[in-house]
Amino acid sequence: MRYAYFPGCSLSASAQDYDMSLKWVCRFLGIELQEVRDWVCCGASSAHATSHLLSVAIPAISLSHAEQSGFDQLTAPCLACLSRMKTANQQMGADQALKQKINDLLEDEYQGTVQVLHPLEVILKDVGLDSLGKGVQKRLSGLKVACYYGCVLTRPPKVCQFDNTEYPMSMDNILRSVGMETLDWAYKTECCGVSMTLTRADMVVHLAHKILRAAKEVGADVIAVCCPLCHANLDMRQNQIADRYGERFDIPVLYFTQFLGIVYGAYSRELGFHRLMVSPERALENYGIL
Amino acid sequence: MMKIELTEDTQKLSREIQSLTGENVNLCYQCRKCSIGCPAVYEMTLKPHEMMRAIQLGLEEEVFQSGTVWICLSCETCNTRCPQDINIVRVIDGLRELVMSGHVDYFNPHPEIPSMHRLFLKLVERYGRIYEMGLALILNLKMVDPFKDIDMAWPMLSRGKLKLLPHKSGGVEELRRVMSKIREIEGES
Amino acid sequence: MIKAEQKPVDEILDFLKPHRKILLAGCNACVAVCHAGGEKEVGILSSALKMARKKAGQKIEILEDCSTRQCEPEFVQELKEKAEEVEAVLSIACGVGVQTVARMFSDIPVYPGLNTTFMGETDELGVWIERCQACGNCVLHVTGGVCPVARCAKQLLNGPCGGSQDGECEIGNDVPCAWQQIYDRLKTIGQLHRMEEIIPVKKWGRESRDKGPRTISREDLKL
Amino acid sequence: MKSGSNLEKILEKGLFAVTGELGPPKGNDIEVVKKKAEFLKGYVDAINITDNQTAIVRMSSIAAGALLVQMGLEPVIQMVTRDRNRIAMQSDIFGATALGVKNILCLTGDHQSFGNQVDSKNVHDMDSIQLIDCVRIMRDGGTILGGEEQIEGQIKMFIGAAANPFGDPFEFRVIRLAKKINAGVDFIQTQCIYDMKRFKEWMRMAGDMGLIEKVHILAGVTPLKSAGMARYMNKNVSGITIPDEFINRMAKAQKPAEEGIKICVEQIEELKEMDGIHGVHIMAIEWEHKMGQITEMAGLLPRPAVS
Amino acid sequence: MVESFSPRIVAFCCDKSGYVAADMVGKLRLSLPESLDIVRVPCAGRIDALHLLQALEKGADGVLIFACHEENCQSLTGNIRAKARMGYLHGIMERIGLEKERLDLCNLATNNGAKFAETVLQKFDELKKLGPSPVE
Amino acid sequence: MIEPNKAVTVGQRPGVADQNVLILGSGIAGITTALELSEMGISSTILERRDRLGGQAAVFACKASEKCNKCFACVVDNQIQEVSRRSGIRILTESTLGKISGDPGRFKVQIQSGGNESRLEASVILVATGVDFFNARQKPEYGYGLFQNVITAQDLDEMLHAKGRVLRPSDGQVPSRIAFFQCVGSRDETIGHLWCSKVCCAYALRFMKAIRHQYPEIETSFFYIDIQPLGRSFESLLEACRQDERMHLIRSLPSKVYGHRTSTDLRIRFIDPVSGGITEEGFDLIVLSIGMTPREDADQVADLLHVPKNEEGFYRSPPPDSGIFVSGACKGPRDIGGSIIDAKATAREIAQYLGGV
Repeated sequence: MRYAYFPGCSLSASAQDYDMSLKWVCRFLGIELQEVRDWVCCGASSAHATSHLLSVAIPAISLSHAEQSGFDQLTAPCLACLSRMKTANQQMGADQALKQKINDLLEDEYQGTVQVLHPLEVILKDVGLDSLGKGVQKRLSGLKVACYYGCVLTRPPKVCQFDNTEYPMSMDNILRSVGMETLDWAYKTECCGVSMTLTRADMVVHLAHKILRAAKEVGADVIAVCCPLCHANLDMRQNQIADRYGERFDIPVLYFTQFLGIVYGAYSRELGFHRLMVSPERALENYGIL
Repeated sequence: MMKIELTEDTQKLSREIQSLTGENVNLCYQCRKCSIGCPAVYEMTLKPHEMMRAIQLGLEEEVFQSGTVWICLSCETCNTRCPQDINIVRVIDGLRELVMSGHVDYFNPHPEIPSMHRLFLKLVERYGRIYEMGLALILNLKMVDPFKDIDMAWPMLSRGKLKLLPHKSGGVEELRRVMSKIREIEGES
Repeated sequence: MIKAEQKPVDEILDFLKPHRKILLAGCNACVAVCHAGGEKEVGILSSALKMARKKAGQKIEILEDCSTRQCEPEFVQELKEKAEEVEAVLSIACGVGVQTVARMFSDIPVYPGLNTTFMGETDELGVWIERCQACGNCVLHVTGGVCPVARCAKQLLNGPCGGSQDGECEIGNDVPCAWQQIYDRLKTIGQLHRMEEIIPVKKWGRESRDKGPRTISREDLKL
Repeated sequence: MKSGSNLEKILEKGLFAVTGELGPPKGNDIEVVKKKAEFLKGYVDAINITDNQTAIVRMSSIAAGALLVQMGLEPVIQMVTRDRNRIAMQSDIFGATALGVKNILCLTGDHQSFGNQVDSKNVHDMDSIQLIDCVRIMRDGGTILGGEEQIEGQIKMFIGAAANPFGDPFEFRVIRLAKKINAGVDFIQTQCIYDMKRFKEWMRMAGDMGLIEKVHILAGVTPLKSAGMARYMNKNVSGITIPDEFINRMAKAQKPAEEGIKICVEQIEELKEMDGIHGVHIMAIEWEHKMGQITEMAGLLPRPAVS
Repeated sequence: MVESFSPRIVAFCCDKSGYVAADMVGKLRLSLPESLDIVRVPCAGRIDALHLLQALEKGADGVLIFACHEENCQSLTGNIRAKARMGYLHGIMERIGLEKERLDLCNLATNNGAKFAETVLQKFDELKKLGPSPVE
Repeated sequence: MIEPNKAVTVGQRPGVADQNVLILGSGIAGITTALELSEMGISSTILERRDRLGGQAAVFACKASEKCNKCFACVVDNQIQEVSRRSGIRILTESTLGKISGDPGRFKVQIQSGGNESRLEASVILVATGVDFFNARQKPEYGYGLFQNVITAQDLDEMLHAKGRVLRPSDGQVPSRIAFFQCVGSRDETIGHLWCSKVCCAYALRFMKAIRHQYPEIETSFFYIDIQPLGRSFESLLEACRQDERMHLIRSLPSKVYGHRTSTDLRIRFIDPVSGGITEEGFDLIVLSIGMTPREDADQVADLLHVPKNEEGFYRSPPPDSGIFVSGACKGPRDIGGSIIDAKATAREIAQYLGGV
């Protein structure tokens, strides 16, 4: 299957490890990704705080580019991008006047035919849980993973239309189907506060701390994420958390695509492991990966 | 006890919000699920359900001076759980729009947040994409706290996580035109 | 009517100790009305006594009967046959009945199963209150039909003492002040002036308790 | 002169009388009586000796009264109808007058359930009104109750009784006063007054019935010691109501005892001005040593000497 | 022998609650002791103090009254009367040295089958510990 | 002619005795109507798709504490017993309605019982099909179906009915802290249930009283938006609950249950009624007071019998000359007591219709 690929600002900069591992996994699974022509930033989270019209118009630009290139499906691995694009689609679909207004602004009219999906959705839809286990090369059994989904993968359900809103299982199911052990825990969808990362780092540290602690409490060795922003907060702020709360976690935070990459036999370098702040070395030392 | 009279005047704000966002805050019956689920509520002077009530009562000053609208993380938790299906985040966005467009002018205890949004959009307009390093640096300079999160910068650079130079999108021209048209439309209204 | 209540069973057991066969005699008059000495109470007491004695390993045989009125020798006579079979009689009539039985069956012990308490009325089912002390010289016409002798804690005859407060007697416990009741009643019937009269000292000795048993003798009724 | 007592003389002369109160010991310790009497000496015209008050067994009021006579003081013996029948009471009146007692206060007495002999049987052969009548017959008729035979000697007694304007039913309280007057009472001591409004109302009713000309009324006062005591009395002592105003004053006062005396003195000042009030009976319960201060502050000193 | 002692229990059951609940015990497949005798009465208020006492006198190790919950008596206050009668008898039992536990009351409703069984079994165990009635 | 000395039941008119009323549903409304009709000498046939009578309330447990709390669960039992022994009431369990023909007053009805098909005639058809309970899985924040110790009030009722005990499903232990969440699936725009289900407040409070009585050591909390009074004894029930210091009535709906499958420490946050701040507490049993909804197959019955519905999807009464009547909670949420009252009124209406009054 062929997908328009919207990497967003993060994957093209700070989250190249996600970009690398995602592309590797998609290639492995036979999912074709083609970067959206001349895509622009989704505007999150400043556009919607400034002007509603702007918040729909900006993602519509990239969506129209995808449509023009003949795509009817687009995947956005960053939850902020995903959410803004799904929202734009949903709002234009529900409000013809708004759609008209937007189209008046765009160079190429957007018909609204591009379905926006997260890579998790893509994998479930295109590959399916039953087939995922086939290409497994390495077993990561015994490693306890807490899957952290972030706030807007499933919320609001009207817009996202994916997975259980409050207790999603898609990532757990995917990782389980490749032989991994994922944990039952309560903070799967608690917000990490990323929109405050530049202005109120204290809040982000506070929220990330709660999430990490919840993961530790259920005995997680590692955390799996599906968003570069969540990753940034959970992975990079562990030192700040230690400074502020005196609690050091050292829990490696990996993209779910990095786990898939490992089990499918990719080298850690190909998956961008060297870019992780908290080294997964100790957690993965028994698996002969690094 | 405070005495509240509902008049045309007190309903101004809720009507304004409704026309701006399509959301009717008068539907709120104070079940409090929004506030209890909110991850940022601990930082809010006015909790979300209190804000809904304040809007219903037209307490404009309380609503804006609380700064709650800027503390909101837009995580959609309240929206998802509101039994009255009020899009609270959208209401908050509407309130933010009123501030950003200069429609209302109250003391804001968190001025750095709207500043960040303005700066963010400025960078988006210039490059079409976000240039994280630049955004963080400029913002820190603006807030007179140049070394905030500096502890994170070196490890990020060393792992290739921060790009030192901006990277322009091919779509930036279209984006600029869209943004300037929107400014025109919204400036008119 | 006369009100009574059962003596504690252990007390009864104590004085029945020497006996192995007794007659338990109830009375179908006043004490049956106040559920202390009627047929049903005979059954219950009998059952309880038998169990207690069985438990103590000293069985007792109990004949049961219940007179129409134990204060009338004529009715007590009906118990005679059973009384002759037993070592003692346990009477659960009022004190009068016990004495009548004792007088009629002069050669066997007769024991009381009840404490005779007062003459009173039924306030509600299961609640009885004292109303008359048989002082022998009724003043109810002066006191609006409320007796200060039976109902005032100090048996005052000339109005309430200083302790009457909000209708309650100074002794508390929700006891109503009889004189407040008298006052209210006299006010209602327009005879408050009755309270201004000084009731002179009462002839207690001549009229009531201190002269041995009072006797009423009606020549017109005697045979 | 009915009795020739000091109290009678003062009242007959139209002077403002002051009486005090003395509770006899719970035993036979004469020193207690003497000590308490010393506190009162010079500040009062006569001293009430209580008769087994609140049904607690104490030295007989007649015996204690006799001790006071020996000290040159004037007792008013209290006699309650609770504990004795008419034989005993008349006999005791013979004895009391023989020992020099000239004043008697005829009372019903608190119920025995308040005291330390709760299982005793109360007598109430007579009630207080009947006792007043009885003493009057002994004094004025010269016979005992219902008797023809003359008493050997003369019973000189100034007869007193109590009145409680604060008991219920309120409307009957004045009628009861009238009954006591009709029975032959010479002076009346009232229950402690705190509720001045109700007391004035009672006095007005008594005035309307023409009673205040027929009897000497001594107003009863008791200094409060603390807000706690005030609240306790208000709640638990039947026939006493203390207005919130006094309780609040006591509660706020830096020195509650001083405030209590101040309130008491204010009341005496007010009572002195009232028509029909011929004196005060100050019941300083277990506070006899304050009598000097109270009477001094109320301008009741020095006590007049009458002959 | 105490070990083989199987207490005899007489249960007076109100037709409006206890009796139906006893019936439900079977449906729930719970078991009851064999030595249980059920006396069906139209209302707990119809059980005379004399009947209760005589059940004990005639050999019951324990007597249970199953009555409707308070305020749910079809005859208004039959259950309260039963409770008061039990209280009266407890007074007598205390005086004659008979354990109060041998006479007990349980309020229940038609659908309290589990509670019926539990109450009987609890009483059964309690009586077992208490031993045979001393008046047998 | 009515013979002298022959017992005549109220409302009986010549010919009425030959009439048959077909009652759809053997819940409290259906069986009460059947009993009332039988009192008036009118026979009826009860059609029940399950294998037992009594509908939803048949598995409810008694909620008495130190005294009866007027839950009426035992009344249902009594009515079931009564309806089974009363003559003139035919009961068809495990049966469903087939085709209907004929006219009002003379309906011809096909009945499927097991594999068999039969026909009967009915003068009147009474719809007393009751309600469904809201599917609590639709409020995923509360974790019903995910967390074993999150159950519905109906689950609790069945547990209490069958076992006589309140136990945590995860480990069968007696819980120490129970929370009741009100308005789960009622007054909820997001699922289109705008109505108040009315019964849940009294239902939950009775539960709490019963539990607190049976297990004095258990702490219970009741989370609500506002309290809906229902029934005559409600005020005294509420007052008694307020007096109980281990029964906390908290005006705040929890937002989410934090826990995992077998958690016995389900964390919830709520607004502390005293401080106004947000506090977090753990519970080991959470009971969801789920609302009442129109039955899943409500449309089928409505189409078959031309029964109108209100905007919420509950039935409205058809015109009186249609020969179709509606009773009980299928007309909108009501409790056992309310259904009984409604059923009695409906029985009168049916008798009037049949008597031609």
